[in-house]
Amino acid sequence: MKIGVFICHCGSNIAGTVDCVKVAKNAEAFPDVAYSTDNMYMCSEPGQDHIVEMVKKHDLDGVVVASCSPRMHEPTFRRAVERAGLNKYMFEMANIREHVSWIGKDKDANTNKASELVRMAVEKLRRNAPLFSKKFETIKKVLVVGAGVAGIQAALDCADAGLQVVLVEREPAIGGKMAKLDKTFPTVDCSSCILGPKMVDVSQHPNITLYTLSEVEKVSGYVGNFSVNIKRRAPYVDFSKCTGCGACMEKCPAKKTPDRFNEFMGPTTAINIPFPQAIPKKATINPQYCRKLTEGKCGICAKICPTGAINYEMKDEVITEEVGAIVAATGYDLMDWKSNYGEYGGGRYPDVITSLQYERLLSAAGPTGGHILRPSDGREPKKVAFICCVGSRDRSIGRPYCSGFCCMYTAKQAVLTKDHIPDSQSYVFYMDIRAPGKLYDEFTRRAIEEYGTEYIRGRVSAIQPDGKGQYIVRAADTLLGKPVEVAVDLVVLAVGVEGAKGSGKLAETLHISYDNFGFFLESHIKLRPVETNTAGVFLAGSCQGAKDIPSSVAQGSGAAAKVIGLLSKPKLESDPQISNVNIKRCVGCGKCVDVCPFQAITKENIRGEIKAQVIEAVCQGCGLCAATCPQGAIQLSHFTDNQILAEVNALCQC
Amino acid sequence: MSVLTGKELRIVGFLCNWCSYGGADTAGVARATQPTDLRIIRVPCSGRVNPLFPLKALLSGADGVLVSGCHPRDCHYSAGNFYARRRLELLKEFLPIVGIDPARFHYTWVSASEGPRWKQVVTAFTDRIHKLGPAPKFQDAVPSYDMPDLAPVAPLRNLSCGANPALEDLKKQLKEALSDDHLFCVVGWQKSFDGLHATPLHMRKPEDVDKLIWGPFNVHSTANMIPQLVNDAKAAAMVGVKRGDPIPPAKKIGVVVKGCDGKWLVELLQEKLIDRDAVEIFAMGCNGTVSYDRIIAKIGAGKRIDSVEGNGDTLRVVADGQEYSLSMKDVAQDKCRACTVPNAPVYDHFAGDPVKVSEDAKPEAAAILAYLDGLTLEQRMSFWRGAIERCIRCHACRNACPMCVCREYCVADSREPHWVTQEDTPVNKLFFQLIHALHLAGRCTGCGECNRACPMGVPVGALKLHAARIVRALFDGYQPGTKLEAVPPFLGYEVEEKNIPEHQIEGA
Amino acid sequence: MKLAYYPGCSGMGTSAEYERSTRAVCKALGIELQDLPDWSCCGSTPAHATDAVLSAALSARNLTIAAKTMAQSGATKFTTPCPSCLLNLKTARHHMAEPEFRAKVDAILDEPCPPIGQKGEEPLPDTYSVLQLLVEDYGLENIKSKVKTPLKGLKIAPYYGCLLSRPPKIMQFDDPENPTSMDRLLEALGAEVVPFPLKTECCGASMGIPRRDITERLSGRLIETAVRYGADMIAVACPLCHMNLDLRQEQAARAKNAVFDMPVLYFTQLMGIALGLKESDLGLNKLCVSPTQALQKIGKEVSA
Amino acid sequence: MDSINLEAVRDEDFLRTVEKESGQNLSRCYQCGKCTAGCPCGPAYDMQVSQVMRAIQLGDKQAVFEAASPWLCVSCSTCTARCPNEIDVARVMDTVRHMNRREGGKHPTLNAFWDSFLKTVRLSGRAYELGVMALYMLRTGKVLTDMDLAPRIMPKRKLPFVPHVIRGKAAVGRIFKRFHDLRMDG
Repeated sequence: MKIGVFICHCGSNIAGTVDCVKVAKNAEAFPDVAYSTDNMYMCSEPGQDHIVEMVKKHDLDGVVVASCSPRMHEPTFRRAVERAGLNKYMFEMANIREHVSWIGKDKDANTNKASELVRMAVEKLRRNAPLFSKKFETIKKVLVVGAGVAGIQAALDCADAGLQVVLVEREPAIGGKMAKLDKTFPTVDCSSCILGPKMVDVSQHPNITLYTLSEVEKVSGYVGNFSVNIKRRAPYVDFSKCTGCGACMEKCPAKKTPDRFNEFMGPTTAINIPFPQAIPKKATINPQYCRKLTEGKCGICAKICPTGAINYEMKDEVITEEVGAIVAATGYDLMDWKSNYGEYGGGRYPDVITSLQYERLLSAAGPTGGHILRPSDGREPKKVAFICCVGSRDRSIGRPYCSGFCCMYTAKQAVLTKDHIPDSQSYVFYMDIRAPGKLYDEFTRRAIEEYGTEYIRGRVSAIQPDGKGQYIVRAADTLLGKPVEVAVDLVVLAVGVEGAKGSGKLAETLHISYDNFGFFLESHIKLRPVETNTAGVFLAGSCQGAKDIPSSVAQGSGAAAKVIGLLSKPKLESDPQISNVNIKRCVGCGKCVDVCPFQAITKENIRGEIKAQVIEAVCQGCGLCAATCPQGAIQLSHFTDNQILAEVNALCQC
Repeated sequence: MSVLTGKELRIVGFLCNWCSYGGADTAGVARATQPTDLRIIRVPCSGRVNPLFPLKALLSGADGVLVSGCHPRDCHYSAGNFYARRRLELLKEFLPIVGIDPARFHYTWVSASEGPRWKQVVTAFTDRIHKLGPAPKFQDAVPSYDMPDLAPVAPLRNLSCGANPALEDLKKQLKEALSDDHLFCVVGWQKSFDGLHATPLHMRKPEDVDKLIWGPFNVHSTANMIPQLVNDAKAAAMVGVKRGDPIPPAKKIGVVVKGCDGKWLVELLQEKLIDRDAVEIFAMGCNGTVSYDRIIAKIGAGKRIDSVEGNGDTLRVVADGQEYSLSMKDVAQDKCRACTVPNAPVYDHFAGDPVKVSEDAKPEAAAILAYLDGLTLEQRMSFWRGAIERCIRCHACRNACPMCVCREYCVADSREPHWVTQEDTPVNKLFFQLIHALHLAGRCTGCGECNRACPMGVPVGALKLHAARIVRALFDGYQPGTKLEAVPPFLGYEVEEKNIPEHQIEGA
Repeated sequence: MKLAYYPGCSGMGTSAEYERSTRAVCKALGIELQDLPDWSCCGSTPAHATDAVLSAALSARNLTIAAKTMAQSGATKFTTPCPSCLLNLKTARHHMAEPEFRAKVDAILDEPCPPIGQKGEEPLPDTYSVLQLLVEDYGLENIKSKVKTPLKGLKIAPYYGCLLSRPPKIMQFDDPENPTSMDRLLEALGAEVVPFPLKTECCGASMGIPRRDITERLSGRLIETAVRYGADMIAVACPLCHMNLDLRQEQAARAKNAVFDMPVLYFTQLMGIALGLKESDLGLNKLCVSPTQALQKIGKEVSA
Repeated sequence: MDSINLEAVRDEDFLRTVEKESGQNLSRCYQCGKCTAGCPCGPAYDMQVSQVMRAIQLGDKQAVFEAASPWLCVSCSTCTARCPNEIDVARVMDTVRHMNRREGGKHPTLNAFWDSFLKTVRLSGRAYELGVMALYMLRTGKVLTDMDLAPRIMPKRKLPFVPHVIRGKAAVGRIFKRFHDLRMDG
């Protein structure tokens, strides 16, 4: 074997504390090294060209570059090696910048360490083998999980690009949180006026199949070829017959059914259409409250329905869909403020409500018909306090992060309060006003300057009913340096957000990571914000972190672009750094099958004997199987036992 | 190439590509100054780190080894670090038995964003290794040839060597089973060249059953022949079958088992190396077996055994015409003294009454472990340095082991992978024994055949006993071979491990 | 049930009725109180205001006696009725888990304090309030079954004060913002508990003497709110709270420009009434604001 | 008002000592004011709790030691219970007071009250309420303190006229003596 070694100076980044010339000189003595040199910038065009030239000139079989982290430039140099006519896996990198020159002060020690890392790379390269990708077909169909504004955007963009889309929504109607909002900042335009048309587009798009009341239950397969089981809960209404006339709602006797859509601000009926613009505009029955389904008696809706759409015998069903990519857009939920904020009443005070509940009070389609009325006595409040950061930036309850959009909607709600009740006064208790978006700060200034909202910089310590129907809100005006208090009629809490309920379970189903707050983890927080670490699974909207509407829509389009890009290729290439089985050594014990996190290994009967077999497109290359097999029968290409042992032996030989 | 003498020590790191390698990069980007000793090997996942890699490094001259992966729950491959945690914890606790300071091995979790934390970990671990100084080298250890005179521990129950009254019942069951030709053969024991030794018995016809013996001399394990016999039975069934014909069912293999045989049988079944349908198990309660070494120690070596007779606790041996009266208390095998499973956990036929063991019987630590525990790390290294010199690499230990299922594909004999070289060095010889012990962790049923088979008297069984007690402590008393449906500890994980602490380095 | 018992200094003086009724109630419930022999003052606020080590040492002397008492008498837990003592005793034990701090404390004691030990074997005992042990260990059902005169119709504002559940990390009792143990206890006695929102608001504590204005303002607000919620009386569990709300009620009224007539009873006194104990055992006559009129609601005639 | 010179005012040693003695990480405080808002004594403070925390962050020892607030804190721990950054604020206030006292600082009336209280403990082993009052009035000259309460409490015959003296009073006295001898009290 003939190996070429190229040591990069990275300007003075490496050469400043490593004697690159000496490292190159030392490398000449390593086994199989036929050429060794140093260069100012290996990643530059001349640097790369030099590799190509030398491979040809010295007839090299493999290349070692000692420069920055392989996480930075491994792909760059692999392409260069490929240009030189070698297999791109006949290449190794020694990280002498991040791991040597930037962290060590002693030039001798650094130079020695750099040489050793080069030697390790050479020893590993001597055991490398050319690897070849396989190509495989993809299914030109995408699954979008969650039909809030981000999911809707992703679904529409994909569908418009000609892909088939399966859109799955847990609730009876699409629209997510945005459908519950009255107006939106910073323009104060009506939420349903801008979202409504998009929802209609979803229902009418020929490329979109919509499953409401549905959840993803199981996902198998791999990028380009996923198989998804979708569980659809029985609506007890035949959608093909229901016209959405609403007659059933008028007559349903179960009038105390909790109203999820209205954030429990009022009751609804057991059979209902959540809101007038609902898509699909079909009635569904809440089986927990329907008298027919719980007690066996009633059946009024079936009698009244003019099209005979009611069917109490309907059962949950499981639908299987084959898709090539998946977009998770499951959004957020409010954190559980009641168990964490006893000082705000912990849910005991009826007139201390969440901002999402307040949206429903503001909405003309809401339980109060758009009149702001106190839940306790139905009176119109004249003084309203808004409290920011309830469940955000509070590490004492394990919520260290900023929920991002509360400052803005709080300003919006203060403005709307004044619009609804001109003689009202709003107080906003905030810690910092976070308004970095386009036209955002101008908007908060308007709330203060034009609408007379009183902003007080301080976290509220306690809300205490005064026994006379009002609530004393106690805070400090930290700008004044004094405790302050104000008696108000209604308190609105800007409750922090977390990943939607059940997001952890979905993450495990999708094999993606999630954090302690139920947010899904992106591949790279800055550079790969819509990708996940599982190929073919993308993220849109607040499921990845708190986001306002513009960002959610942008990320929805971003995820769609990634999906379209992925599925536009005629075929996909697999990564050849995967496990493979030496059939002769395998005794068929199946330990690798048991531990594989991706179900990528199966047991096959090969000529009467049970042997492990790797499904190439499913294997992600973690190497857990290789560490498990006692006889070393399964090896991870590019990280074989012998390759790692060679590195160990290069460092420790006695 | 070597470490800078006097300045650096040899520290090897295994870092997962996604989190910790990224964390080390992040520290670099932030120009977080660190000691220069560490050399990082990049692996895709901490789950890729076979504990044998760090072990190999430590045996080959590393002064410290550091493994770092993604934080639990954050694994790029969702669960690799959970498996790694169990395996690396085993290694950490295993090291001191051969005299390696477990402080020289550390595993931790660092994410790609935790540059400052990476700096702390490297700095603190390097400090620790510098405080410990250069690691003692196994090949340079002063060999100690002291083999302690280990007093056997008291048995948990009464052991006896008298005739088992249920033997006739067992024979009757065997004859019945053999009469209808559904068994390929039944494996048991028969008398060998003298009364003391037994040899395997293959019963094919009812009359073969008369040769079956049962008692204190059924010492050797018959495990190794079972998978082969299962294959033979399959092959026999295929005789005369033409291509395209339906495959006829194979006959079953009968196995006569004591409690301890029952355990390796459960392990083989659990590891799916034999099908439950392929074997028919004949069990009987066991009252203990003898140790040849102990008997020979009593009567003297080189004598011809004339006759042996057991009665209750007393074993009457006539050798070279002289009579010796021995007690089972003195001559029983160590494993029988600590045995809590005298009856096979899984069987098809059971003869006689099961032997009872009190439920709260807790075996004492084996004498050899108690002895090793009393030594310093340095003394332990000397002990093994001396003991391993005797090893002639005959691999009888491996060949006798019921759980060495790799057979001809043992990594000791392979170039691909090339774990063990053919060099005749103490390190190489020890490394093979350590591989054997770690491969058996969570699987070893404690049959003691490795020790018995060793012609050179190397106490290799101690390594497996040590691994087994770590497994018991980490996994709520897990005992291999007692439950067919159990998940072996190293093939599973818990998100929150009850008994595995988060290891800290002082100062990090 | 047998408990090692630390009465606290105020039980010998201003809160004699708390002390007396606690003993009477425990006796009636069959709870044996084993007094610490020769106990001394925990140092109260003045000690921990002065120095953490001094404060811990004064408590440690008593914890050491408690450890011995428990070992000798077989008492299972160590208790005190006074939240101020409770805080000092608990805090001392909590801080002494730090070796450096502990060394300083041991240095000024006659003999070093016993080690804190692992859970389950605790030479140095933790301290619990009488309220906590009645609710959590003795059990409300148990208490309910012994009620002879239910407090039916009596509207009570339960006032816990700040110290029973704060700081939460040290006290480890009930919800620091909305404790409910006394509520549930009073309900078990048959009383109607009003949704008093200021359960844990400070009454002014020991500021009564040096900064009377603070106490007047805080206590005044508490009584005023109890009145608004229609309470017939306030139930308390702390001598200091009691002093501020009962003895200083007139001062508070003057500061608020109001007239108050709000009886303030220790919860143990209310328990005693419900359990049908003798009036003289409950010290009702020691109260400054007479509960006579309020107690008529349950048909109880008292001469206090 | 003079502006504060941030460098001149910063006493790093003071900041570290407060952090060490209280065991709290003060850099966590982001000045939300929740402690101030819940503090029962806030209206009587010359410097609010959150301002004390800020002054400590700046290392402004003089400002902290000159403030009356730490002396007035009643240790109700409401601040601690509600701090979003898990700072034991009440313990910080305690610590500041202890440090100030060790360096000879005192509050005009409070110290007199505490010292009076502790003196009765030192002498008899237990607190003696009438004694405390008497000593306090003597020390401060505020002879009329709470005299309006006397007609209310005296008829209740709760306050004994002689202190309870315990057998172990000498042991308690020794605690005070060692405390004093080891100069822990400054």
